[in-house]
Amino acid sequence: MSASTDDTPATSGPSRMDATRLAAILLPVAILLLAVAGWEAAVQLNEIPPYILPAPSQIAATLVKDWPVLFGSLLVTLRITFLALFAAVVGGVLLAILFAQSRWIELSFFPFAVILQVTPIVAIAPLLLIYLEPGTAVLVCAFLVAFFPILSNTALGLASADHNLRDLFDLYGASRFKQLIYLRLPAALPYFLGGLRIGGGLALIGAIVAEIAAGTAGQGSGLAFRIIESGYRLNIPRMFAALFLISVAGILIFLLFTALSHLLLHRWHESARKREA
Amino acid sequence: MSASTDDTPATSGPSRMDATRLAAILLPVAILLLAVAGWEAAVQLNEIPPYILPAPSQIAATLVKDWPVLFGSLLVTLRITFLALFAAVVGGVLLAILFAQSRWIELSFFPFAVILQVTPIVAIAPLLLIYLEPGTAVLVCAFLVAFFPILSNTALGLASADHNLRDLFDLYGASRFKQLIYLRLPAALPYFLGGLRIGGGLALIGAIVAEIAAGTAGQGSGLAFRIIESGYRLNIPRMFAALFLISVAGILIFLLFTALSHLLLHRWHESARKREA
Amino acid sequence: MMLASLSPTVADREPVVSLIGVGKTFSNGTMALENLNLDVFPGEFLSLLGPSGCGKSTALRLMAGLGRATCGEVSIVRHDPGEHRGDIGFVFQEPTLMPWATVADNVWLPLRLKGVSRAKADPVIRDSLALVGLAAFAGAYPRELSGGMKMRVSIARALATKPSILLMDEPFAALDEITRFKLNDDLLRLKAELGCTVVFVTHSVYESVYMSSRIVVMAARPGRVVSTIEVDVPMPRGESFRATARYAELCREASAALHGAMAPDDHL
Amino acid sequence: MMLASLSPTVADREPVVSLIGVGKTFSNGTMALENLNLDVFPGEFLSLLGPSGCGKSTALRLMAGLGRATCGEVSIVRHDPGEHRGDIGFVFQEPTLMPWATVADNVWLPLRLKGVSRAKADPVIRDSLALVGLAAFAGAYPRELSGGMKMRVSIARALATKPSILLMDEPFAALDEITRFKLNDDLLRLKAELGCTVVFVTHSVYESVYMSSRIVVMAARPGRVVSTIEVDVPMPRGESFRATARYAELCREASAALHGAMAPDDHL
Amino acid sequence: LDKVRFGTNWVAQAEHGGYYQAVVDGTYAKYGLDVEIVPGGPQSNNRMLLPVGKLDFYMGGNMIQAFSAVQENIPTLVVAAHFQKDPQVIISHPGMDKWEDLKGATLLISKEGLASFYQWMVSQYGFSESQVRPYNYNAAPFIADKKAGQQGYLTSEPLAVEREAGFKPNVFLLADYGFSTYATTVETRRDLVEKNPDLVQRFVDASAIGWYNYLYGDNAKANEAIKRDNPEMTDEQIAYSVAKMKEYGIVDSGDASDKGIGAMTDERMKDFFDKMVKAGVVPADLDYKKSYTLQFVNKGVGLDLKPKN
Ligand SMILES: Nc1ncnc2c1ncn2[C@@H]1O[C@H](COP(=O)(O)OP(=O)(O)OP(=O)(O)O)[C@@H](O)[C@H]1O
Ligand SMILES: Nc1ncnc2c1ncn2[C@@H]1O[C@H](COP(=O)(O)OP(=O)(O)OP(=O)(O)O)[C@@H](O)[C@H]1O
Ligand SMILES: O=C([O-])O
Ligand SMILES: [Mg+2]
Ligand SMILES: [Mg+2]
Repeated sequence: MSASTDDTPATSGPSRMDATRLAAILLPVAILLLAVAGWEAAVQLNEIPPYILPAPSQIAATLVKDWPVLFGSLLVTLRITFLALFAAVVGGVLLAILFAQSRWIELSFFPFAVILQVTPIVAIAPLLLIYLEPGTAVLVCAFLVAFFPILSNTALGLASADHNLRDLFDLYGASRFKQLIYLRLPAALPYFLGGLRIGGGLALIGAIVAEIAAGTAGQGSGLAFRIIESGYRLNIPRMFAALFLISVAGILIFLLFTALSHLLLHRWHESARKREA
Repeated sequence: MSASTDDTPATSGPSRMDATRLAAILLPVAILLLAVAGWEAAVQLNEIPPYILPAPSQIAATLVKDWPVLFGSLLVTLRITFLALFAAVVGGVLLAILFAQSRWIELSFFPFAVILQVTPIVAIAPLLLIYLEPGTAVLVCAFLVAFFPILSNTALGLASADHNLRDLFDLYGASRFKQLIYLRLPAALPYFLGGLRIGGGLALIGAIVAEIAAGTAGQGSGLAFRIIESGYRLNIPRMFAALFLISVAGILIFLLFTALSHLLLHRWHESARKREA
Repeated sequence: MMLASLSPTVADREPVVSLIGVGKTFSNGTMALENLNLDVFPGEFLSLLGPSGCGKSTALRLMAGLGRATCGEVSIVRHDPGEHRGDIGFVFQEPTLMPWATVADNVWLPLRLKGVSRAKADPVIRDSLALVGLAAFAGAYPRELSGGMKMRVSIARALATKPSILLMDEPFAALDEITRFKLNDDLLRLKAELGCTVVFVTHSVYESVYMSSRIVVMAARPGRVVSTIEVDVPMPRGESFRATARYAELCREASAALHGAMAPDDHL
Repeated sequence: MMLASLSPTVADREPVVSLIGVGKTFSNGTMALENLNLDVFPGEFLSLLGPSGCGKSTALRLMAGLGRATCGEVSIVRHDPGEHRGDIGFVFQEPTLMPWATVADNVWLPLRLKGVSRAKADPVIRDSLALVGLAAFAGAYPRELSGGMKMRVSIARALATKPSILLMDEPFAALDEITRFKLNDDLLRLKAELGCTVVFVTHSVYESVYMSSRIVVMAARPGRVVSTIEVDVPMPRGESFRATARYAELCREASAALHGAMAPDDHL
Repeated sequence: LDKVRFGTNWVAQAEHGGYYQAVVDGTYAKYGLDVEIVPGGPQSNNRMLLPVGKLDFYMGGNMIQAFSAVQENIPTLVVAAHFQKDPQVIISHPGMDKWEDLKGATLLISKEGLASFYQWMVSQYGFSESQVRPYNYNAAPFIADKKAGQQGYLTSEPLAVEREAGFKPNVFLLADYGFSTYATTVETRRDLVEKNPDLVQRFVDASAIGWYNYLYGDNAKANEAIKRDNPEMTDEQIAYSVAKMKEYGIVDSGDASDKGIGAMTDERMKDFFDKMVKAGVVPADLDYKKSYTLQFVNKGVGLDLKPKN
């Protein structure tokens, strides 16, 4: 969905169009259902015990049974996810803008961004906890997981603004700020949105990893804690129910940003524009 | 460095050019040294004990002292990193190509890619360990961490090929394959390389996370085990020495791909092309 | 096969391209063409003349099989039906070069897509580039060229396959008159040599008269054919043709038709 | 200020733009200009004529302060030195529109950069678009326009600020003759109204004679001035000028100069 | 009341019962303490919060980390040991019924385990690192491999395996094979011991009383508090844990029988230290005596609360 690239077959009339659109929704759902059915069959036929790989039916049953607990945890995880993503967008975009100001700044500070990206947060979580509240530490960890793709793609996008247009702005004496607002940022939009689609999933992972690394356990804990605790107690169906919720959240976040991309780009960028039939 | 975006000041002659180039290397190094000096001073002045935050001098001493052990582990981690990155590049690009074949395929299978991205590998490592050798399981885990940005950016790039050029290829009756080789892939290159810069760091993180989740420890263990072991033994300087090696590896990988980007793009893509002064 | 020097409006011949009642409405609702009827006969040099935005490019693309007509029928006959579209050359209104490839590699493209190796294609590439005066720029990248040079690379690319149908969308618009006149003559010579059919979009009345065997004048919104002018002067015409009374008369006629095609408010 | 109707080659006046011994070598080694000397005087309409690739665009960009000369001196005098470059209008050889903005927003840009709100700019945008015949396309995106329409948006944008210096790089190349003639006259009228200075790159000998008070002919590799032709016919000239003997004579003169500027092998 | 923060090294469970008991039944309050229990998690990040003063007491896992603290000049020490035996176990499939059988098995061991008790298993019994496969606190790979053994916590994994896989695994308590560390220790900062020994004494005494009451009295309220802090906790699990702690004498056995819960002796410390030196986990010249003090224990506090049978 990042890329509705294909030559859509020529359609003759609105009914055909609607059918295409309906299929666009039904087909992925059908394939997902097929995959789930295959999984169910594999588990049943091979008699795989639930503590190794639970059947989808069992996961569904667990999901219903444990809904209150799991849903509460899902909300906690989603809250961290969106806060972290918000911070990652603000931080990543601001840093990218800073880097775009001068090659010197970029050369000097990109290494620090790389260090932040590659430092395992399990290792630095204890240090963070010494100086920060646990809630803040979790957020910082999740941010660290999510910010780099946004920074990197936005920086690439800012650098990809058409040189002729940059000349035009220079000519009209546009300030750096106006050049940024009216030229660089719009030009960076497709790249930024690509980074956002990557960062959205990473923020979710980040929320999980951060909760494991720095979260306080017990009440008010998110899905990460449910997964670890369920794994520890060999309550694997419940663990998969939690994983299912994470997957659904991930897909929804991805669809959200894909829709946003389409909305913002479909009138002008190749990646989102339909080829004229 | 992803983006040598700035209007380089006009230079008059080769000596000025060389000075600029030298500064481009010296400045980041100077700033890094400054940061390290600041860290050292902060630790010394505030008398922060080494078990909370060791001074750079102490980390350096540990690095020298524990070099044989740490270097061996670094090699193990780097091996996983590059294998995972290789798999991520192959897998991500092939999937992106597959998705670019048809919107139906993309719609139907992108959700699975998202699921693979957001599923915490700590959770699925036990399942992998049941069916796979530990070495393979580690590789699969590291791959899962690294592949998505490459897939996502490459898919975006494949979709961003100029529609007029696509028309040209259609006109000449280019097969899908030739269209891919001669048009889509070159057009996707800047995006792919952006994904590679993100994926390089993630492969390194992935190698760490995967070792934690699925790696055999003891002999032949990588930096992840060193970090956990040092943490458990409260040997924080050694932990930081290991983190230092990871950071250096991360920066080198990033620089490698930045140089590769420059090499492949500087003659034609805005993001790497110098603006004519 | 010097049949190009004969008057090519042989109505009993099968058309190479035929548009019957063609309409084209873009997805944003713009109706670019309506009920467009146009046959292109083998060997003719057909010019499309019309105000900016009247649908010339859209019509030319449809003739090449690019995009689909919203209604009506587009049919294209190929000399060798097995060889998919390989016999069409197209010059887009914009240079449409691959920015990552050198000038020579851009010209190589249509041959490469036919499986011709670089070594085998080399003489053809060289000839094509020499024809448009860019032999010295084979190794340059498109970004390093002037506007007119880019357009000439695009022309060299279209000629590289020696196509049997050549569709050109204002190929010489970015060129100075001398270069343009030279290329006009080169194109006519090549057409005669290859015996190919040319559909040529131009906004120059003079160029259309000098080059064509037939001029089709279009009007805008919706794009349609408003008149057809037969240029009944045999080829080769040569520079002296520009000094003849017939030339001046045809130019006046075409100019009047173009004037007639302008609606006062919607184009200018 | 109707000073544009006077002959503007007043050598004792201070030039608005002055290039002295200018050379430009691109980073890939191409020497585009060498020892170029050119003064642009206030109120004149100066045309640059020359073969494709001779450095017209490069010279025009230098006059606008875009890019730096490798050697020599470029000086630009502004009416109001406080207002940084705001009084220059530039039409690039390519439309150079922001693909993410509508036609109206593209035309708004130079005003927006001066801090003019959309509401206040609206009448100006409307007038500019009406002038180029695109009033109906204010809400369209650049991708939805024909080649000529894009170029016209670019012209409308350059005119929106009513600049005192107007630099135009083959602005009408993509337009049919009728539209072009109309825009020629519109531009001359506007120039007279605004009293502005125009530097105009064209590849049409006829256009250069019709429009200019002075024609500078350039030759290529390295780009340099080879001759200057004063068009000593007062403004306004009107359509009838094209029928005069002086017009034909000047065209022949310019054409000859252009011929002389062509080296046989390196451009065509 | 003195405000005191006590950090545990895992999420709330029955193994922390004594402390919860002392909170809910007012024992700490009676000793002039307002205790807040800060549960740990999988990463046991609470460890470092003690020396920096964010915690006043920390629940240590075993003595290895206490030795490491001396080695790294971390100013903390052990002031009481509430588990006489470390509940660390190796479990195995039926069929591998003897300790010796484990040497031929695949052993699933965590990274932390590998850095600590497994080194002792290597040096003491000749296990090898090559037989180890990673354990991430999920026993599925163990269950799937009939030839495997796995590390565990006496009170957790055996129950999980029995409930989910339907067989009773063999349980080898490392303490019974000579892994002689104390466990569930109370650590505090050296300066607190020096400047406010009274506070430390009150915490150690009240905690011991808490443990007696949790094991032998009415622990319903403490269990409620545990479940409040850890909603995943089940009554079944708590009951199982308490039963196993009693059955194996985890809390109340050995020296604790007469010196009171929390008891420590120099002999046990030396014995374990020597084993760790042999295992290569700590250097022989380490001044391990700095890692603990007997100043606050072995006073028989709470012995009277123990049922007399
Ligand atoms: N992709 C598109 N989407 C929407 N409308 C389009 C698109 N392409 C062209 N049009 C519209 O179709 C009409 C015809 O465009 P076309 O490009 O065929 O004109 P043209 O005759 O080639 O003009 P020019 O001489 O300026 O190149 C114009 O009104 C234009 O706005
Ligand atoms: N960015 C660039 N890098 C390298 N060479 C360039 C660049 N831009 C232009 N040139 C070279 O400079 C010379 C002059 O180019 P310029 O664009 O000024 O020509 P022009 O006179 O405007 O031609 P045209 O009429 O075709 O637009 C050409 O040989 C061209 O190849
Ligand atoms: O950082 C991780 O993607 O787990
Ligand atoms: Mg057109
Ligand atoms: Mg030019």
